[in-house]
Amino acid sequence: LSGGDSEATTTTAADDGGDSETTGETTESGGSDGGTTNVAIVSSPAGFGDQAFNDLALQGLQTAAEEYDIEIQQVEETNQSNYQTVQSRLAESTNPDYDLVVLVSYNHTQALQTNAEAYPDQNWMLINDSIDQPNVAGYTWANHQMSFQAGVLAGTMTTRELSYEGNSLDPETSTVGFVGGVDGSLINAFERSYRAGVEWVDENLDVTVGYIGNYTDTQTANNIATSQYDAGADIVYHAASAAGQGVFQAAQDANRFAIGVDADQSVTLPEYQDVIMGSAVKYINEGTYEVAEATVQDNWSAVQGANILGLEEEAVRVVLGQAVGGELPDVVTENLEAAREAIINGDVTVPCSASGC
Amino acid sequence: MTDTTAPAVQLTDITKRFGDVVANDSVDLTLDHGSIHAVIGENGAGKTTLMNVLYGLYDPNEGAIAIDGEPRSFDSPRDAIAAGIGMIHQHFQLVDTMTVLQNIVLGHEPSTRGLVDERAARRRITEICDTYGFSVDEHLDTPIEELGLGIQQHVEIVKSLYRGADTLILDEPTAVLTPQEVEGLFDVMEALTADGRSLIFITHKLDEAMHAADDITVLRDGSAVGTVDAAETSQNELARMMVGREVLFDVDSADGTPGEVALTVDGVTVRDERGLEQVRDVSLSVREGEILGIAGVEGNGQQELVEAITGMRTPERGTVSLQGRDITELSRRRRIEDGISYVPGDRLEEGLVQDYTLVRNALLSNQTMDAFSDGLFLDWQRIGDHADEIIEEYDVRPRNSEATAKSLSGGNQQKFIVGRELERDPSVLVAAHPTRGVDIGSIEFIHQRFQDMRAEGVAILLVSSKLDEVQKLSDRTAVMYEGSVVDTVDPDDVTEEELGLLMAGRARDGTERAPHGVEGDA
Amino acid sequence: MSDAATGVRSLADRIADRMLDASALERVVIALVATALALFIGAVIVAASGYDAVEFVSSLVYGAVGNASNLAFMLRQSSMLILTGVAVAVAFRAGVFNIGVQGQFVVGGFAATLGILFAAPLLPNSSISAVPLMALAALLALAAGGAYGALPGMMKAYAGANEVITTIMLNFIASGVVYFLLDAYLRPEGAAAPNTEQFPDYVGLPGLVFESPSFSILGLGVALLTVAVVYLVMDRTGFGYDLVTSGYQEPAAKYSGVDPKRMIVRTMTISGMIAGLAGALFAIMILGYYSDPNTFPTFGFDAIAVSLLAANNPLGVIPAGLLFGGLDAGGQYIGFTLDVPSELVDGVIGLIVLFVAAPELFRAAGRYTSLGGDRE
Amino acid sequence: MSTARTLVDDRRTLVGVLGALVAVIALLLFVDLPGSDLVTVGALERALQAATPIALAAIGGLYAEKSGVFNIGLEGFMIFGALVGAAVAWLLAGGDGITQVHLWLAFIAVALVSGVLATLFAVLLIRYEANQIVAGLAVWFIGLGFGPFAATVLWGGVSSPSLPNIDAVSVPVLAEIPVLGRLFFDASPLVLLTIVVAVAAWVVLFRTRYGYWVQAAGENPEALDTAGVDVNRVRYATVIFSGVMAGLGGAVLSIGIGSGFTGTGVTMVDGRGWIAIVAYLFGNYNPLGTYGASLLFGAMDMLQIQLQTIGISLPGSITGLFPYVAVLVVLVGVGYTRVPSAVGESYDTEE
Ligand SMILES: Nc1ncnc2c1ncn2[C@@H]1O[C@H](COP(=O)(O)OP(=O)(O)OP(=O)(O)O)[C@@H](O)[C@H]1O
Ligand SMILES: Nc1ncnc2c1ncn2[C@@H]1O[C@H](COP(=O)(O)OP(=O)(O)OP(=O)(O)O)[C@@H](O)[C@H]1O
Ligand SMILES: [Mg+2]
Ligand SMILES: [Mg+2]
Repeated sequence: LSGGDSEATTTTAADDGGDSETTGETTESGGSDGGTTNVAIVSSPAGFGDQAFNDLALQGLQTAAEEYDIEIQQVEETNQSNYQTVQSRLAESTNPDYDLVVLVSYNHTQALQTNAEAYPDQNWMLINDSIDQPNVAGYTWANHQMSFQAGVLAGTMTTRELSYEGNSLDPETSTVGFVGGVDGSLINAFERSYRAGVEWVDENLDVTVGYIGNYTDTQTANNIATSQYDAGADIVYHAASAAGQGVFQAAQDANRFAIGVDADQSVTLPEYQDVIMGSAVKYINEGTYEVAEATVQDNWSAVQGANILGLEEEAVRVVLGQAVGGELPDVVTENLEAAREAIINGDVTVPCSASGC
Repeated sequence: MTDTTAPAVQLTDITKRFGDVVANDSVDLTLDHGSIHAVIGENGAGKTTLMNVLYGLYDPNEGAIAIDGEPRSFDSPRDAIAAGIGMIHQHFQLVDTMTVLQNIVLGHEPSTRGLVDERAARRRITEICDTYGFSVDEHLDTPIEELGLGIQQHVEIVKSLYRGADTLILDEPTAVLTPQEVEGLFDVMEALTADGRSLIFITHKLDEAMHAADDITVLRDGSAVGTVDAAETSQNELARMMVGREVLFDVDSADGTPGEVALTVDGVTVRDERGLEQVRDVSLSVREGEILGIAGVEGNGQQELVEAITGMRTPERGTVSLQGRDITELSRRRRIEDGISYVPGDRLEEGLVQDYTLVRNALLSNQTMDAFSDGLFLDWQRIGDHADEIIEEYDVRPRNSEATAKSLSGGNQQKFIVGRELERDPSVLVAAHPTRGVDIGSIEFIHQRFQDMRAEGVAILLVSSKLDEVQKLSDRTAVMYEGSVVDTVDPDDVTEEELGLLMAGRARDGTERAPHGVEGDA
Repeated sequence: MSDAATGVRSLADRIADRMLDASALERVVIALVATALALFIGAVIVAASGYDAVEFVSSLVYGAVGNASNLAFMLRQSSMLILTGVAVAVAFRAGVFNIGVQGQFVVGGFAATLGILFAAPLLPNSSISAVPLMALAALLALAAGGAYGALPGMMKAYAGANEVITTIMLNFIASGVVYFLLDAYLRPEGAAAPNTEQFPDYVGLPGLVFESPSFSILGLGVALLTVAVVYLVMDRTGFGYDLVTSGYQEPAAKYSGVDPKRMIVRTMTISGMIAGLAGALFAIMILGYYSDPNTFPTFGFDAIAVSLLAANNPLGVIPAGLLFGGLDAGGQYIGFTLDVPSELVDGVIGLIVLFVAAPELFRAAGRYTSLGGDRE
Repeated sequence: MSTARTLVDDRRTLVGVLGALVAVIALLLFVDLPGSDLVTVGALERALQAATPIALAAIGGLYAEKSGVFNIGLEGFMIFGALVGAAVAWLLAGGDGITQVHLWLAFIAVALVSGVLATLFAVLLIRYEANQIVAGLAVWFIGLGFGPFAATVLWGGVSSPSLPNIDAVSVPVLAEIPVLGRLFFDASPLVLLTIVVAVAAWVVLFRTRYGYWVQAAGENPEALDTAGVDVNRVRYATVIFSGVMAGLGGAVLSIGIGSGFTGTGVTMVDGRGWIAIVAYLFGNYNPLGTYGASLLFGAMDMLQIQLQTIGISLPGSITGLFPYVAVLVVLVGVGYTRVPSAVGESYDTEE
């Protein structure tokens, strides 16, 4: 179902009167007039503290809380089968009465399908998927597009020279690496798009790929990345959430470079600044901020519906590393910009979709 | 240094209780230097307990120990060993997987720079062996489990001597030996006393005590009945002291009138779990109304043979037939249903579930009897009634079917098992050591029941290491040695001595007689 | 029918008997004290970590039974824990340590899912198909769970492979393979999550009494019925006697005609079947689709605690399951009302298991304080 | 007799397997075959590293079981070790600027803390005769619960921030030796230390009086008792040792070769404690064999990674299962491993 939805235009307002009315009711009963706005956020099975997805979503709410009178309740629930209950328990809660419940990741989708209907007065934000209900704001970030960009960065640099604090690239080799978490459709989309990005730069470049099997085993992540560096890769991009640290560590040991994911990891993990060439970021925090703000301002219709956020919306991009970024040649920025335009124009089709492969 | 006038060991007023059981009740015992003191008594009389007290394994509730005149108290065997006491247990205290050398030095390893000094150990062991004529030093690097029981016993003795024992306690050392090995042991004991060491020798066998010992102390129900001079006593006196009344050494054994052949064993060979051939090509048959006794020193394949017959173990070769029908492939359960009852030798592990009540134990091996189920469910009411019947009929105490098996004494456990197996109306009864650990009164009762069964036409296979029992009950006696039946004799035609020779693998006239395939890798 | 009636009757009698039985009473006391002690330690840790311990405990209780929806969630968890707990108890009772209930549960649920997804299109798309579909699912779950339990049983019986290790390995393997199959073959076109399609609407248990979309009192009924059947089989049949005897004293079981190897395989099969049934209930009642098993609750592991707390007695599994269901529900509630990390509750459950494993500890404490009177 | 023969055969098989492994690796390393991309010096280095935590825990578990106590809680102790290592290093350094000294101090702290926890565990098992399997599982549950809990209290999330780890040590001349130099003398000191521990464990077990006692305690505790050695004291020592070793194994994961504690899911220990048990079974309770088995599991992990790297792609969710399947194959094939006969039984003198 999300396949069809993903084609929908962004920020679609409610398309008929009936829905708007529901929205109106929500506003009245929201209890936000003048008072505190209560927001709950439920984690994905990865849990908070993943330095990525969950933390970013939370961070957006926290930023909003600095500006508005918002009370945040963090709910860490790592069992997917409990989402049904968690959601309904939060929707039923009267003390506090939540004005918004933010659900991180598509693992919540199936449970929300029931609950969105069962609790029409409750507003929900669903991250990385969407549901066609008036009280749901679905936000999906284009993982595939940002990974393509990461591929462009890696593909551009692997045949060039770079050296920073003892770490260097080998212009002779034409191999880059990718380390994924679980070998499934979600991360496959990162991998294939990244590969497409690399090949967009030069068809003859090679990509070696390895999957950890989970998002937690930093040791295995490290081993895979080291193996790839040994095999000639000089840049490795990871899509492995918390385990990704192992990749940076491997880069430091091998004196090579790596590309971070989700957040600007040269900022979130400053100890690895010297190897993080750039990060493929998605501004999930901006998304949660936006929805929290809309809730405070009783402007639900601005966020309701399926929101696909990609390069065009400037919601995903590749940022260059805080430390290493300055050393990169201009051709990097040029290529990234060219690829971005090509994707937006439709000259280039990125394999896979925002939600997977 | 040592006061040679004082006795080597002086036990005074030793009392040891286990809960309500008084295992030793105010026992006195004096062991003189350079002498052998036998301690005899029935099963459960408290012999082992007394020795465990002396060896520091048990803390006595009351009483005193003096070694060479000096009062001592032992908190652990380590203390006892330090005082020069060594003990060879009824069940050998050897580590099967470790070598002879490692076993001998265990706990007293000579070490240099943290490592065990094997060379020093070897030297000392060889010295000891040379002094007393042991051949243990030929096997120093062999794991215990590869050695026979006779040698294992020698290892035990060498181990004690290695630890510097002046006083050796031998707990039923002859139980597992052939008569000839027993002689060898007595020689060793003599050499030890000649060297000034003192020995305590525990046995059930009156003649052994009289033959080997200088003094004999008799224990009954935990109390010392008295100490006598071995040279001046008689078997009858000892027996009376042991049992507390006159003992009839000869009970009439009316012969039955055998009918059709009920059980046939033909060319059966059985291996144990270690892959060793324990039974070699054994053939025998038992008729209805006949008791076939199987005599032999324990560990000569009787257990494996019984297990092959009762379906506990699959023979490697050969057939077992019941009333002419081949049952070699039948499961244990089918054999039970077909009328083979089995009184197992190991009542603690096999015959009863220790944590079950007697009611629940009454169902053991009767699970598929129609009488105890109403088609779908078990009928605990009827099972309970059956348990009560057994308890009543076989005089099991306490008279409480809700008592757990483990709360019963060994003899009462045995009576319950015998009752359960006999009440099934079997056509064949296989019984292994049915009166082991049972008091004399109950033994007579069980023997009577066996004879009744025979009269009713049941075919009975009786395995026992008690020669008198086999002699008394059986119509024919097969003797097993090293896995083979060396001979089948009429008990009325042989003496116990002749049986003893057969059990040692010799012909009745004493000549060497190797049954098929005795040599080999056993 | 009358058999069943007498069965229930004598069941009640037996429960009464058990209550009076000193050793059963002791078990209950030990279970209660172990739980209380573990909770106490949990509360101390909460306090020591700078949180409010009183609030921790009161939220735990409120989250379990504070209102109808909390209660529904607790009973939902309890139903699962009772079923999986009985699965564990059957095996433990027979002396086989089936740590693989989680894997059997995952495989069972997966088989049920396959049954529903593949058979649904063949049947009329209406609620008359519900019963046959769910029956088929249950059968498949029993078969798959049983087979997945039999596997380590055979490895133990015929190759001597320690079942504790093999079943743990098989848990990992079950999750990995089911995830792979889901992601590769059962994920609907275009969907990102490794979830199957939603089951047809009519597949599910009717929401009687509680209006929870993921709990039906019928689910609890299934669990209780399973307990009753297992109890009757164990206590009133020759097979049950064989099974329990094997657990108490294997040589005696063998003596009485039990084939120990076959008994191991049978026990593991039955245990796996019950675990598989739990998987079907999970898929049908709770999820309504199937998903990445790595994100499932660890019912199969918590069940070990449940069974132990119940001294592996199937009847005891009911109160123990309710207790753990309550801890689960309360723990989740704590997760969204307090800042106390909910992992703490997992640790507390571990402590309960630890204490229950060492009854001697409480006997010693009882002697020391001369509270427990003197038992043997 | 034939038992002894099978034992000898075992050893021969083991030596054969390991020998063959070494030969194949050597061939691939030094001869330019297609497989040489697969087996690289780097991969071997990583295999040695991967073997390290497993081997440490396995050698500890081996001692406990050899003395008659099945410590099935190795996985749990590893989780605690991983957590404590990261926590102590982090706390010592005040959260930032963790130095090598902090890391080594953290290792010592792990040994101490694991020792205390293992002592409590040993008291439950030995003095209070707890069911060893159940209590061991409980340790795992407790680790899974309190590990991430403590992390949350310390760091606000179930995982620690990224931490540095023990530096590789380069032994001057030896490091120059081709292949071996890089594997052993220009590597994490923990790799070398573990090998030393394995050898020492072998010597102690088979060549010292203490080792004799351990063997006897597991095989026939009564014999040891009657030899005047306190069986339970021996067992306390081995259980505590096993806890310490497993804890250190965990610490190797978090601060030895890894980069901090990860507490999501089954935590970063991720089943290595279970593999450790299999490793000593496979190694037939011989510390050297156990090290070899650990190395085999390490190598298996690496093989799977190397296969991915050179582009032989199998679904990752399936190849990740290789070690588990291998464990099953090993257990079924080597199921006859002779378990010490008194394992699981508590020992009381007065009985
Ligand atoms: N550890 C114990 N706990 C309780 N009772 C015991 C214990 N050891 C022995 N007993 C009991 O003490 C009594 C004496 O037992 P002991 O072993 O000393 O007999 P024994 O004379 O050596 O018999 P046997 O000839 O069968 O070896 C018996 O009633 C026995 O059941
Ligand atoms: N190891 C033991 N632990 C606890 N109690 C024991 C032990 N051995 C024996 N007993 C108890 O000691 C009592 C006597 O046991 P024992 O087997 O020695 O009896 P007995 O005097 O030989 O009687 P019987 O002549 O009927 O065999 C029994 O009540 C039994 O429960
Ligand atoms: Mg005795
Ligand atoms: Mg007796």
